Amino acid sequence: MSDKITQSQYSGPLKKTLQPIKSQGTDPAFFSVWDVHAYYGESYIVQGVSFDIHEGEIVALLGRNGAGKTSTLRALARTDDPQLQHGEIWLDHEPLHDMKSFQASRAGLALVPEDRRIIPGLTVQENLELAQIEGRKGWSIERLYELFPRLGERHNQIGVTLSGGEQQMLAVARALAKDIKLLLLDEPYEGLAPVIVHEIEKTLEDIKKLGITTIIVEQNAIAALHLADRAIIMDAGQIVFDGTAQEVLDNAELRQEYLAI
Amino acid sequence: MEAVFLQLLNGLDKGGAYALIALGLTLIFGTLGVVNFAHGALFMLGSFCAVSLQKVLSMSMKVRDESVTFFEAYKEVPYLEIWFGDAGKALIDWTVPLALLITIPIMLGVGYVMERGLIQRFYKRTHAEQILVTFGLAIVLQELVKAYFGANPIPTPAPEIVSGSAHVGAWFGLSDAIVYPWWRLIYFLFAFAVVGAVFAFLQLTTFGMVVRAGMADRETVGLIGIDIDKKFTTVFGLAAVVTGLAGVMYTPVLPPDYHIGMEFLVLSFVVVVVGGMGSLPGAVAAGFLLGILQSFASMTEIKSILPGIDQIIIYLVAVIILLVRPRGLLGREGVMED
Amino acid sequence: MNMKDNILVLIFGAVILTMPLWAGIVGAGYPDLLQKFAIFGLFAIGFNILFGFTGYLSFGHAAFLGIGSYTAMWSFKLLTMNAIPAVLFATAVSGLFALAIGFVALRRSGIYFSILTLAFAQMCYNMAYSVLTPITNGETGLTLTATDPRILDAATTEGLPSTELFGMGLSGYNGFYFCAIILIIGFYISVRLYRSSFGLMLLAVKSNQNRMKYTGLNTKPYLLSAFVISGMYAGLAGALMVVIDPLAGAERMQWTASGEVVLMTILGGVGTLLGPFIGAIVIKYFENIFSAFNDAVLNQVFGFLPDFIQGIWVSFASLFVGKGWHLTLGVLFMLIVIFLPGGAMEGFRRIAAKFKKEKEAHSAGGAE
Amino acid sequence: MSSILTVEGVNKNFSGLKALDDVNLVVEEGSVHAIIGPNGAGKSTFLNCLVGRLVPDTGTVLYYGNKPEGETLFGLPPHAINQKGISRVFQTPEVFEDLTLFENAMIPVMAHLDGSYRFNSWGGVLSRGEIADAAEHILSDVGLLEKRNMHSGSLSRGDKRRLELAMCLAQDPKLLLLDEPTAGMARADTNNTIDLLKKIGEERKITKVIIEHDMHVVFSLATKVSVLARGHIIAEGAPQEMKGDARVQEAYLGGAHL
Amino acid sequence: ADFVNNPGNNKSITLGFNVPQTGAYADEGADELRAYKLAVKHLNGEGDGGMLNTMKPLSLKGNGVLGKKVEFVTGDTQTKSDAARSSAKRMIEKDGALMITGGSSSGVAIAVQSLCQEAGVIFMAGLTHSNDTTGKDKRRYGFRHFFNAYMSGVALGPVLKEELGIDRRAYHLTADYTWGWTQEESIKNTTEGLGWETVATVKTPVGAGDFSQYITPVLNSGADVLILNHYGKDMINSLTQSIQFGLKDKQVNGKQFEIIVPLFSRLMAQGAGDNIKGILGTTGWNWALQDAGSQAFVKSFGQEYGFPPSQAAHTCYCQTLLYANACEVAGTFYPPEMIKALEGFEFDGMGNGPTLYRAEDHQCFKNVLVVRGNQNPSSQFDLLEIVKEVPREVVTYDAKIFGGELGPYKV
Ligand SMILES: Nc1ncnc2c1ncn2[C@@H]1O[C@H](COP(=O)(O)OP(=O)(O)OP(=O)(O)O)[C@@H](O)[C@H]1O
Ligand SMILES: Nc1ncnc2c1ncn2[C@@H]1O[C@H](COP(=O)(O)OP(=O)(O)OP(=O)(O)O)[C@@H](O)[C@H]1O
Ligand SMILES: CC(C)C[C@H](N)C(=O)O
Ligand SMILES: [Mg+2]
Ligand SMILES: [Mg+2]
Repeated sequence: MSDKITQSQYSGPLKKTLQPIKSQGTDPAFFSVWDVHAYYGESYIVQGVSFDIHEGEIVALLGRNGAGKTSTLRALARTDDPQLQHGEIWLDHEPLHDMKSFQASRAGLALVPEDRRIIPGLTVQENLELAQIEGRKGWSIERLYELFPRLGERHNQIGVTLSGGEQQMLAVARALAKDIKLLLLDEPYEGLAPVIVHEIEKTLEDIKKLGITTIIVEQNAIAALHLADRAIIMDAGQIVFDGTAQEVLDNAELRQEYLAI
Repeated sequence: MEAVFLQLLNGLDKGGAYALIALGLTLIFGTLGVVNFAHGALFMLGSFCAVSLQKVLSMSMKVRDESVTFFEAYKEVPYLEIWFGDAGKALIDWTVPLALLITIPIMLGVGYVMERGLIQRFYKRTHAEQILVTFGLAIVLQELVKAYFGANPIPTPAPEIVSGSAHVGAWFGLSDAIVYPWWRLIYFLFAFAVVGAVFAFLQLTTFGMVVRAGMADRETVGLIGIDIDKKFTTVFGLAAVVTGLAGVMYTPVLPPDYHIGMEFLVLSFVVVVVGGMGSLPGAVAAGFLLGILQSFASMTEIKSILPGIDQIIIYLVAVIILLVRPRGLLGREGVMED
Repeated sequence: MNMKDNILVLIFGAVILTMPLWAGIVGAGYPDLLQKFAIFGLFAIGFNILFGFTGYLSFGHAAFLGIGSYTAMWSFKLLTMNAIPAVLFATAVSGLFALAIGFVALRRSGIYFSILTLAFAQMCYNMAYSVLTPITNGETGLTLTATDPRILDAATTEGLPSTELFGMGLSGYNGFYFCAIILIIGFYISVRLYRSSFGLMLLAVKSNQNRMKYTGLNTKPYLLSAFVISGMYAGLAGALMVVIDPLAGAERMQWTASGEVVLMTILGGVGTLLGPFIGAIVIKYFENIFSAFNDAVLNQVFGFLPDFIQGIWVSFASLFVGKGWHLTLGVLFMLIVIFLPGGAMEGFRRIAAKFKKEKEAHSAGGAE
Repeated sequence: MSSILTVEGVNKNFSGLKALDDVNLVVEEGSVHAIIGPNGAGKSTFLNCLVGRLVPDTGTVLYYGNKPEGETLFGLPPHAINQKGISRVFQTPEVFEDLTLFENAMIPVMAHLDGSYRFNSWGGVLSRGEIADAAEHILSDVGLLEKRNMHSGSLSRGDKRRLELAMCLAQDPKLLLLDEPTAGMARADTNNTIDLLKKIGEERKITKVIIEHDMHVVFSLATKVSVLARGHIIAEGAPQEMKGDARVQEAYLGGAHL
Repeated sequence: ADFVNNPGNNKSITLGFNVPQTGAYADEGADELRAYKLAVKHLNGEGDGGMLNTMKPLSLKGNGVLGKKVEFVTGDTQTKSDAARSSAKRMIEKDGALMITGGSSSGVAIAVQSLCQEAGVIFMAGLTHSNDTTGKDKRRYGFRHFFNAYMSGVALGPVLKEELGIDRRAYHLTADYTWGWTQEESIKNTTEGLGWETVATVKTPVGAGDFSQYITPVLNSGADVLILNHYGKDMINSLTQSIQFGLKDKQVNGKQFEIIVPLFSRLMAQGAGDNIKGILGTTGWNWALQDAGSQAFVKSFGQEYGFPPSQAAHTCYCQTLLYANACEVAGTFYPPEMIKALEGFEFDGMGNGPTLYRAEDHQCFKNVLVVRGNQNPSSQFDLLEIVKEVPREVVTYDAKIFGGELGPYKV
């Protein structure tokens, strides 16, 4: 595998324009990202990211602080910031680059954001109900409470007063409450006790079994690599490595250079 | 005793007006978080829906006014009167209630255009910028209305049948001296009905929760698949309608002029904040509370003990409430506390 | 305070003091308007110390303007027609009021603070209008009379008294220079303040109060100091208003007056040193110049057009001038805030940046 | 070694939920005291009680900062607590996002030198050289010196956290409270932070209470570990002991590989 | 002699028309402005000449003033003293206005009048009805053609006695400023002189909008007459609301409840609609007056604008002509001379019969009209029915009763 996918490897439509445009090209992969450039106002952060993901794959997106991982995920989820200035994003034949975040969500993309973003003022239960108001429903709330019994216990508590770990569970549960095709996890283990990390790992294994395609950003690279099939490493807004998880685990030099482990 | 009863009645209707105006404002300000200085202008536009309808209904033929001899003058005879006689007259008489019907679509349109065209770009901007742009808009609307309708108040009376006053005292077995204008009673009931309808809409549907969530964290609500922009537009439209209706109904109480909205503006902000940001029941409760207190403060007996109290009571109460209850009467935690 | 700031203040001073020479070009070269520029500029600069630096949006600063005016007026009536004591008393008294009001209002932040200040100001206004009539003379406003006691110099003046500075009358251009010098001092102080560690603390308050508290800093006295200072600027401005025109009316305390200074500040650029002053000038200029246009003037302006087109243009344009000047102001507010968030100063910055870019492009092109 | 904080019988309820249940604890001066435990165990709550941000329902906390007999911090405003020598790093970084890194660093230095309020409105910020020096020094300590003119709002989160730590250190506190200081940090930065904290520990003898889920950090730094679960202290001792403790294994570490 | 804005050898002079263009009196202001423009036209010898054909003695020649063409500038008082003064200053300082006229509120008029005195510029007051304007706040440089509250009281007294009797209990609602205060005082003196009792006098803030909280107490007060010392928008609102509260239909003390609005105008009557019917009050002038001056004015105004002038228009028109005439008489624009020419000036043919500009207080004395809201208007403008034209001798009073000092001729 080369460090960067080349144009010929890219299965999506080949069209390089300044604005994301609807493509008429060949059939893209299940999730296909082509030459994405994104800005926070003037600052150019995501500098041409491209990759393909097959259905059911779990990909770890790794890199140092400030490498642009979060920004990339946010650009894929079509949040207002950073602004996507160029590139195409295809999920299961649907052009996400033409969408707003709510449309991307309805198209089956779910982002669990890095600071969890539990909605203030709403209870645990309401936070989950909210996710099922529009778009297709995923898991039922009862089923989510089975998966995360702690949330069930606290279903009437105001979401933001949960402890950090509980909030993380709520954020994951909220994503699963919708019918999703692609799950983007931004540092899901952050701030969680080892027991819980273990639990969430198990949940992610379950999710994997369900065949939900996942991209996971994680500082705990080892844990992420154990879970993932593939790894993509970013540095300074660009992809510097794209290969199997095992390759990273085996390549000490690579780890040292980009991950310092 | 009678005086107290009367002032109470008076406070109720004033409170109804405050509550209705504050209800619209709290949807925009307390829910969407936009400091909308054009809110008064929405009220004013509502009033002028009635004025315009009156203008349209009483469109007239110019007839040479023979009684004026110094110069050529014309008097106006409404076409409706010429064509339909008394039925036409009755139609003109019922201008204000009829205006309610046209106000709903008009204000919905106004709200839609305003939100889509302007406000939407300002959700993320600072309060100060929201103030500047909505204040600018308010001035523009006012001046346009003034250029067309003039600066003087335009009388838009209630239908003849409800123009008198009701013998409220007699109903309650109190003095016969207690009378109260029918229209004000109707206003109070109307306010109640509108408030109830809005509550039902927001409480019995998930709409309210979505909007609250969107207010608290727009981005995340978008990320879970909700088209929050559309919701906000709806809320804005709803607020515009509520405020416009308040304006229409107020025209018989106070002949509207282009400036009428500004006079309510500051007061409605005070009411909303005293009620608690983002709390609809709070806005309504505060509206009634301040209305009644103001009414009582104007009693001669009270003024003789505390001169000038009628002038400052609302602000005084606002200060005290905000100091004792940091979030106003019924405000929720975390709404606009930055 | 570095070299650049000193130069800024010097240029500012020079521009202000030479205003009577060049403002005439745009029709603003008469004392009344120039005085207004200076007074409202001072008001806005002071307001910015609170709003721009700390982010606390007061909607009641006009109260201090009014208090300053009334105090100065009473100084004229009771003591002397000399402007110095009037100005000093007004600043001090409005500072005291600001201390009291600020102490209470600063217990809340955000919109709650705004409403509290608004409520206090409205109370002041309503009382000045009604129960305090003996002190304020209600709607008519407080004026000088020949029978005022003026214990220090009643004997020396005859006829109707007028304000003076050690014998120099303060109407017309003299009044302007008096205000201008105070404005320049006020501007200088605000620059020093901005660059001081106190100023940095105010910016920190605006940025993150929580972090500040956990850094061992008590935010309240910082805020209160800023509030009092800006209240004193307002009081000073109020005093200058009666120095150049000895009448103190209650209207200048109304919420619309408080709103006006907010608008000035935003229009010019919140938190910038010069912006608020520029905002004040723009608004006062529009108010005075545009409201004076009338159909006759418009007909002159459009006189070169064929008659019927002229008629259309005149009636369209008359929407925006004369009695319609408010419309122009409203449109201006909207345009600025939509296209130039950050106000006039942001506009200047963008223009400057563009020039710079062009210049760079040129020099780069030259190198090739 | 004398104790800097003594906690006795602290209880805290949140509308029926027992967040802290009769907690007793002593923090030795100069130690690095780690508090670990599952999520929702009450660690952050406990930290809040230590510094008076939350007032416990019952129990006392004594702080021996300046006075040998100790004093309670309950009811004091945050700035007063800080002025007594207690600094705190938040779970989500709190910095002055609108200001430059350099300004961010100067503010705590001034708070340290000038106390909680000083009306220093005439001299320019830079007129006192010692402030700028101290600020620069501390920025270089955490390796952020080259970013000194950036606005801290555009830092990545890891950098924000380092900046916040720098700001706390700039105050030369007696007691430093860290709520998950390395959460979300890349491994390299975590290691840097560990080194930094170690270095500071050696140089300045600052007592630290640290909440952390990253066992690597805990075992690298802590001199003592208390394990909190469901509001109870279930175990306490040297780090190595805790690693092996069955209760800790079950309640906290689970099957996680360390 | 040199003086402020001396036109010297200029071909034209500039007058400053300072009227409310925004705010509650904006419509009044608009009518004033129409009258001013008409006056300028007539002074310059354009149009049909209006009252120049009827005024006597007349020194004007229809070629401008002293041979100079009359031009004008306008300003907006916003009905605020501050704004009015600054607008007047602008006209004096920037536009070189030789005379300022206008104002629609006594507060504003008094404020501008004192400014003009200081500046040494003539102020010809427009609508202002407070006793103070030519009473305690009178100025050498200020003149008022309009009548005042005192005269309203005197004129109204006999009519009230005749129509309502001598056993009445009156309740006052009063606009809380100089005009309201003096009108309340004047009317109170009159009615108490008739033997009426004053139940209460309540001050209401200007621009209150909803007056219901002040009206409800009237219902139970035992009063059988409500006197509304309000004007403009306030009067429209308070009157409308009083009627909504059933006051007009009430019987108290065995008598029909009555509402009185001491100062009326046709513009206001238009705003109040049917509510005005049967209500008594006074007015300075009405377009239905049959004298030659009034007719000439109504004719040219009506031709120009399509509707008759209001009392506001009338007084402003007259003031402009009177100023110009006085300059012509004095042969100079020099204010002290012009003032002397106007002081004690007797004229006729400008409506309201023979009129005197009294030297002691610069107040005009002329007939005052007692009017009633017309029950059966014959035309859309025929809103006020003239009950009585009270002769000027009756309303003339001693200049000393209100105190005040005119001040010097030269400033
Ligand atoms: N709102 C913003 N405005 C400007 N720059 C930003 C903004 N948010 C992030 N950045 C910058 O973008 C770059 C990438 O940030 P991002 O958060 O995507 O990194 P990351 O890889 O997720 O890092 P971490 O591991 O620390 O979360 C950083 O240099 C950061 O300073
Ligand atoms: N204000 C509050 N109201 C209600 N419950 C609360 C409140 N604050 C905390 N809690 C509850 O108290 C318990 C302890 O919370 P705390 O934040 O102390 O946990 P923690 O040990 O810091 O967890 P983490 O490691 O996940 O941060 C949690 O169950 C939490 O939901
Ligand atoms: C317009 C005037 C005739 C009445 C007005 N309210 C005044 O102050 O005098
Ligand atoms: Mg990240
Ligand atoms: Mg915690």
